[in-house]
Amino acid sequence: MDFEDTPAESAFRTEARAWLESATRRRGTADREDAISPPPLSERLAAARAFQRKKQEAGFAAITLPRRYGGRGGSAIEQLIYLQEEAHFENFGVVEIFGVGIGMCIPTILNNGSEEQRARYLHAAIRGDEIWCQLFSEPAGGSDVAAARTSAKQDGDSWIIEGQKTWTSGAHFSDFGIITTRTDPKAPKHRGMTVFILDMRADGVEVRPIRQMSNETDFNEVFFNGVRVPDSFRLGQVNDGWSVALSTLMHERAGIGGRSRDLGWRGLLHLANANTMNGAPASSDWRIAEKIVDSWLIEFGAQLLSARGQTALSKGQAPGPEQSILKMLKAPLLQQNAYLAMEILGESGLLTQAALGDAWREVENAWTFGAGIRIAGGTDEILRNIVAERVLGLPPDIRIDKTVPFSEVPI
Amino acid sequence: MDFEDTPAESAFRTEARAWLESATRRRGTADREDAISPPPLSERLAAARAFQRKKQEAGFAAITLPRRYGGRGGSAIEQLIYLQEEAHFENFGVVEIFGVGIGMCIPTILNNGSEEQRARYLHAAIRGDEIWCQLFSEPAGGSDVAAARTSAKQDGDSWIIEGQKTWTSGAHFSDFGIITTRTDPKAPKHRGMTVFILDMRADGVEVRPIRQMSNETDFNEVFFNGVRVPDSFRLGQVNDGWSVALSTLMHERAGIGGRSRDLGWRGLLHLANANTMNGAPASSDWRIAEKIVDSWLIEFGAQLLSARGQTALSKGQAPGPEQSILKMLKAPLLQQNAYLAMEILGESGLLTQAALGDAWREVENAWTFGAGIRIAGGTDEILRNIVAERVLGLPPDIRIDKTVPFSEVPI
Amino acid sequence: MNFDFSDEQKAFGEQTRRMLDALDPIADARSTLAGQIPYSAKAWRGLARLGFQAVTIPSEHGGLGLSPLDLCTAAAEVGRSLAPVPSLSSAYVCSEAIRLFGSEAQQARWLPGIADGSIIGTWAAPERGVELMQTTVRTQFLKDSLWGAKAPVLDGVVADLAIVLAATDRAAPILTLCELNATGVHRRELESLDPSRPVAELTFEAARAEPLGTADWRAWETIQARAAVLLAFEQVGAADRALWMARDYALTRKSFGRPIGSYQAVKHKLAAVYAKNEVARAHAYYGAWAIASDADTLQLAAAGARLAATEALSFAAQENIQTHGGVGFTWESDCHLFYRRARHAALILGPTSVWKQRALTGLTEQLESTLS
Amino acid sequence: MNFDFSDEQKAFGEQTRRMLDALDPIADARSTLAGQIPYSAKAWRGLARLGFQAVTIPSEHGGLGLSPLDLCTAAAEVGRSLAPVPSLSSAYVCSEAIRLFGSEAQQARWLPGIADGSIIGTWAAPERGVELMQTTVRTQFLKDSLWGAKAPVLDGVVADLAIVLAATDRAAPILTLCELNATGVHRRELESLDPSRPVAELTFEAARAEPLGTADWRAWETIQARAAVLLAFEQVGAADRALWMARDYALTRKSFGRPIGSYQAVKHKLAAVYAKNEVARAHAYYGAWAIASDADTLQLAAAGARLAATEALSFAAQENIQTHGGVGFTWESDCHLFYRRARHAALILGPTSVWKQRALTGLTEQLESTLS
Repeated sequence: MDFEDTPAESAFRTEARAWLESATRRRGTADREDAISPPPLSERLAAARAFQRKKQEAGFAAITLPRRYGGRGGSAIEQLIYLQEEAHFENFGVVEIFGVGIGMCIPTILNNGSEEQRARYLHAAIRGDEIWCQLFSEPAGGSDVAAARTSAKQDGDSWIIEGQKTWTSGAHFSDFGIITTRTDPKAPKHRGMTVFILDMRADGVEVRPIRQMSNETDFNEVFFNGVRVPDSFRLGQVNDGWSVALSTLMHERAGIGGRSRDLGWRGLLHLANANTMNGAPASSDWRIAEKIVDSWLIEFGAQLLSARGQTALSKGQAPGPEQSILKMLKAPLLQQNAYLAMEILGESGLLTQAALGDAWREVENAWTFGAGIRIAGGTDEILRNIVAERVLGLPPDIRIDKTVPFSEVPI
Repeated sequence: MDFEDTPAESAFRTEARAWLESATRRRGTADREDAISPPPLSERLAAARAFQRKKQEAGFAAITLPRRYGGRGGSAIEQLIYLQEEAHFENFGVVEIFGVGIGMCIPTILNNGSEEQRARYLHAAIRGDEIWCQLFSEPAGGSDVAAARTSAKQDGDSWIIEGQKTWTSGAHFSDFGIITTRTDPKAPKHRGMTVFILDMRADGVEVRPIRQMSNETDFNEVFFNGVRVPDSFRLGQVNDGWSVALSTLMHERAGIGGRSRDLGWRGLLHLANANTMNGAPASSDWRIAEKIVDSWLIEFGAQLLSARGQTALSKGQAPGPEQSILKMLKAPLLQQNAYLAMEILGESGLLTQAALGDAWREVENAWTFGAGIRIAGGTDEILRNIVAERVLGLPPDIRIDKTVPFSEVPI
Repeated sequence: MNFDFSDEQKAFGEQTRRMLDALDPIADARSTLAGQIPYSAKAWRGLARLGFQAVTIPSEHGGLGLSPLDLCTAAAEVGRSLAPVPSLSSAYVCSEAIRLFGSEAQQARWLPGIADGSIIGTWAAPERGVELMQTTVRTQFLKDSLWGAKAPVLDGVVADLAIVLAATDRAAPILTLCELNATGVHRRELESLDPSRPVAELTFEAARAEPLGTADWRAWETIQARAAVLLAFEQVGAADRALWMARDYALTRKSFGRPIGSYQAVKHKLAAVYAKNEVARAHAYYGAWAIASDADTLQLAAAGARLAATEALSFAAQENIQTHGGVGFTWESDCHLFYRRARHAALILGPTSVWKQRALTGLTEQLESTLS
Repeated sequence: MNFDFSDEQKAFGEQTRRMLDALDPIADARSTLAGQIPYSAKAWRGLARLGFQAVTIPSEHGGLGLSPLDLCTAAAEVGRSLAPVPSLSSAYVCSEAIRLFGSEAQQARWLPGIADGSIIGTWAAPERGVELMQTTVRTQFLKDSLWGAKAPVLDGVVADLAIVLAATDRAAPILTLCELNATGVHRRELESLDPSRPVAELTFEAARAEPLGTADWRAWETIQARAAVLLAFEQVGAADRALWMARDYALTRKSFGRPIGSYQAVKHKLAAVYAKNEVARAHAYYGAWAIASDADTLQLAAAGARLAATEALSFAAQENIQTHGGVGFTWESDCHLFYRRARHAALILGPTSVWKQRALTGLTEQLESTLS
């Protein structure tokens, strides 16, 4: 048992780090992940595309994907090691901008697309020439991806798409999207869906930002009014879209969860050291300290669980079922940490970063993002169901919507 | 808003207290509810019967029941006031021995029985001449009272009962019981049950004690092997037993819950004052103190909720829906309190009353009884369902067992 | 036993609810978020017409001469409506402070204006960067003048006067009364997590002030405890609304072909919210009783009310978002207004830890009195 | 990255499981409840045959010369089986104390017998009625003799020797080694919440003893931390078993015509148990790594392992009863055996509060080292 790299892993890590040192610069402690006044979107996109192209040329842009499509043909553990190293460097937002495309859309095309589709899209996406988004969620659908109501009707050699998607990250700067549609409303819900590649510049596609409770706009609604899509853009068979969508979703949950700079026990203990409770440092008052210890138990426990997953990858195995609880553990923690940070500050805890300074942004983010992360990518409740069913083998919920025609399922 | 009696209530309280002073003696602080070496059952029963008869003669034995059956024809608030007063006095275990009969069985006969049945049983039960038990729970039934499998088959003018009941308090000293039986297995479960009065001395009735995790035996299993019951013992119509059973159950939940001498914040704070943590009184250490405050918030909150229910009774109204959460609040608290008490004692907390003295019995009881009370009379889970459905009006769980013949419901 | 409000008290709550419902105060709360208005003048006037601000003020000063007990049901409605009004600052704290501890002259000068809603009062106790304790007050009251800075001060931008906690040359701090439009008072708005309850920093540079009667730190604790009970009613009102919002949404929103409210995960979550709300309501009632009967246990009762109500609203608001799913995370949904109010209310009268200390002290006294 | 046990280590766990499964140790646990046996000699012998007691003992003293890391997978199986054996007292505490701190002579005298299971050791640190602290030890070690009383002492009735924490005429207490069959040692069984882990009071009246090397209070804390990790594996093993008991029951038991495991209330409860178990397992692994690599963070890692494992077993055991319903409350059900073990394990190496202090100290050090 050790936390060290194998010799091969160590060599790869050295290579990745050396490349990063040459291609970009280390993040300083002064750098903040979320700058208060970021440069305009066009500048950020240009910088990200430039860095992504360099990554691709160096073979780090899509480590597990085949070489012939622009990847490296490497292993999952190499992918993880590269990401660990990149986290220490300025990466020009490539994860936010290309993460969905390379992490979810491209594997979907690789697994379900024709050879022509692979040749057309994979390399361009991995190089950063084209940006992708995922168009699955719908307003009435929530956690139920198979409830897609956006319709696609065949019209000669193409399909006409009508409907609406929501919670789409990056729709406003994406070139293409992968979309789930209803092609047979008379079939049961899982058997009447089809997936298409969608040109986001096509006529009839309208992107509107969603304003979040934090007053930020990280997501979009996307409306489709008579959008024409050639049949050659179809991914997989007609009405077999559920299996295509499933292959995309398999890649999703890994991508959602706490970010490395989220408010954690260190931030809380630091804050507790700097403030008093009953006249002594709050970190020596068990009303505060015990909650920090309890928070550490889960945060560090989750980190150790990730290490177990990483160990499996390192051995070329699939991560165990314990990985499925990571988000379930981390999501509610963030919200509780935010409450505790505010409590440590006392009355002043109800002020915002405008009054308390940039460092408080971490707390405010935890407060709003913490509420959202309990919902995004599978709610707390859905995740518990998944653990109960897939890990413990308990029966699925009683479903009344699986066998009837989709058009008869109550909305 | 006040916590005082109305003049009429005050007069009743004075009357009750005066009678109690004359009929029995005040409990001393040295008296323990659960003596380590109680006298033999026969002596306890005799003492309880004697006191119950005196109560009946004084009009306090069944305050809300009609006078003509031995009750007082009084109000629910008078019943509550009497019980509050009696709690300060030696009552010879009448609640444990007669509580089920007078609280549940007798109202069921009053509401569903024939005039002959009422005349035969009510007065005798209220006077303490005959003791009753309730025979509803079955091994395979759990919280589902309508799942009774014990069968009753008509045979001329009588019925033959076969099957088993469980978790029956007092079956070993009861004269009669009220039993739910299956009389039509081909009907859906709620429509094939019949309720009978059962003579516990009849041939074929066998009572076996259930040993609990605490090694005590407060409950019984009761087996029925060809027990013959005259049709005149039937309560209500054939196959209409569900509505009869419901009227019994309505009286049950009020009776289960924390007892006044359960381990609460006072016991915990007392213990924390008497033991140290990190060299200072544990009550000044927030690792302990905060949990005591949190425990008080729920315990006292539940007490205040009861006061709201009492207020409704005092106004002649039905208690509000908030009363349904009392058990849900108090049951898990007891278990947590026990853990905390052990934690306060440190390593010695793993010893029993044999080593730590009689006072520790309260903690051990909370530890075992606390686990049981979360199950008895509606599990935590069932109670949350009840609150969600009856108070919040949320939909019932999907049921697959309500419409099919009972014989086809999976066991 | 009559652990309930009287029919008159309940009717006052009903009246308040009807008045507020008609005004759509949520729209005003959104206007405060957009920085368009500092508070809802129309809701405040509506409350004044019902006598809300006048309830506890003696009739000789233009009030109704009733008890804080008579204000509780209306406070719950203010909380339920999320109306952005200076109820806590003016009616629960400042008005009560002057009534209980102010001199005759101070009462005569200020209470009539507070009673009719034309004067808004507040309090200024905490200071930035230091825990609020008897020994840490840095603002000075010297020769009739205040020097120092206070923040956060609730409704400090719009208030006409403030009860200011200040150190003197004597040992313990006292309460002073300061007109905020006087020279030497500078106000600066500070951004609050809940802009419908805006806060400010007040800087005093030789600002004229006078002692509030002989009110000292102990008086301040009494004022705080009494206000905590009324705020607890607001919190319980808001928590109820959040619960029923979630419940209504759970009945209509479908997932996997069924209303989400038919899943036990949602049912049991909302049952837990309900249980917390009822516990909080019971404690708030008891706090109201303790105020009305001048009970020795006021601090304990107030701590119970504040702790239970803070927990209830905090949980109800967060699980209301959770029940709403993605929709609950949007700006357009009202969910975040409750989420904001929950944290604001949790902190504005001092953090939970302070009230746990008061509860522990009260419980220790109660245990000792039983044993002795 | 290789945060996992080796194939050999896993195989040792599997072997241990097969051996224990064949012996039906639950039946022996029930015999201890009935007071028929003090521990399961047959399980203890079975473990000895596999080398369990010998793992960490150097080969020159009849052991296998391996690390505590090599004992973890087997410890989890001992916990899972609920085998009533002196694993904690003899193998995790006494054996390790002598190996790490005992003199050559002491090691040679005792380790071979401990290694083959013929000698059972334990420790005697806490005393009745006083919190265990460096400054509160009342038992005296004077002129080669012990005076005083210790309780609870795990397996104190059957142990052959004990590591006894005792005060001396110097400032700080030391660890001594005392043969328990010697004159001047009196044993009295005390009833334990978990009779499968029996405890005793040991009274020393001029009982001969000798210092354990130069082991002091700090050594004691090290021994405790290392044992806490191995006990954590036992706790996680037991918690796993309780979870799968509940899960199996939930699949077969029906209510309202459906398996209770199809209700979200039960599904989500068991998912929560699973999550706690996995967090505990991860912390236990890390504790094992910290022991094996002599990490500076041993105390923090051990605290994490102990706190997470205590919480996991406590929750798994109580919710196993709850899932079983009425049946789980009976003597015949095995549920209460886990419920008993949960509390015993939570306390026997010191209560949660003590380990939270160690965790806080460790976190503070870690934060300071990051900042400096």
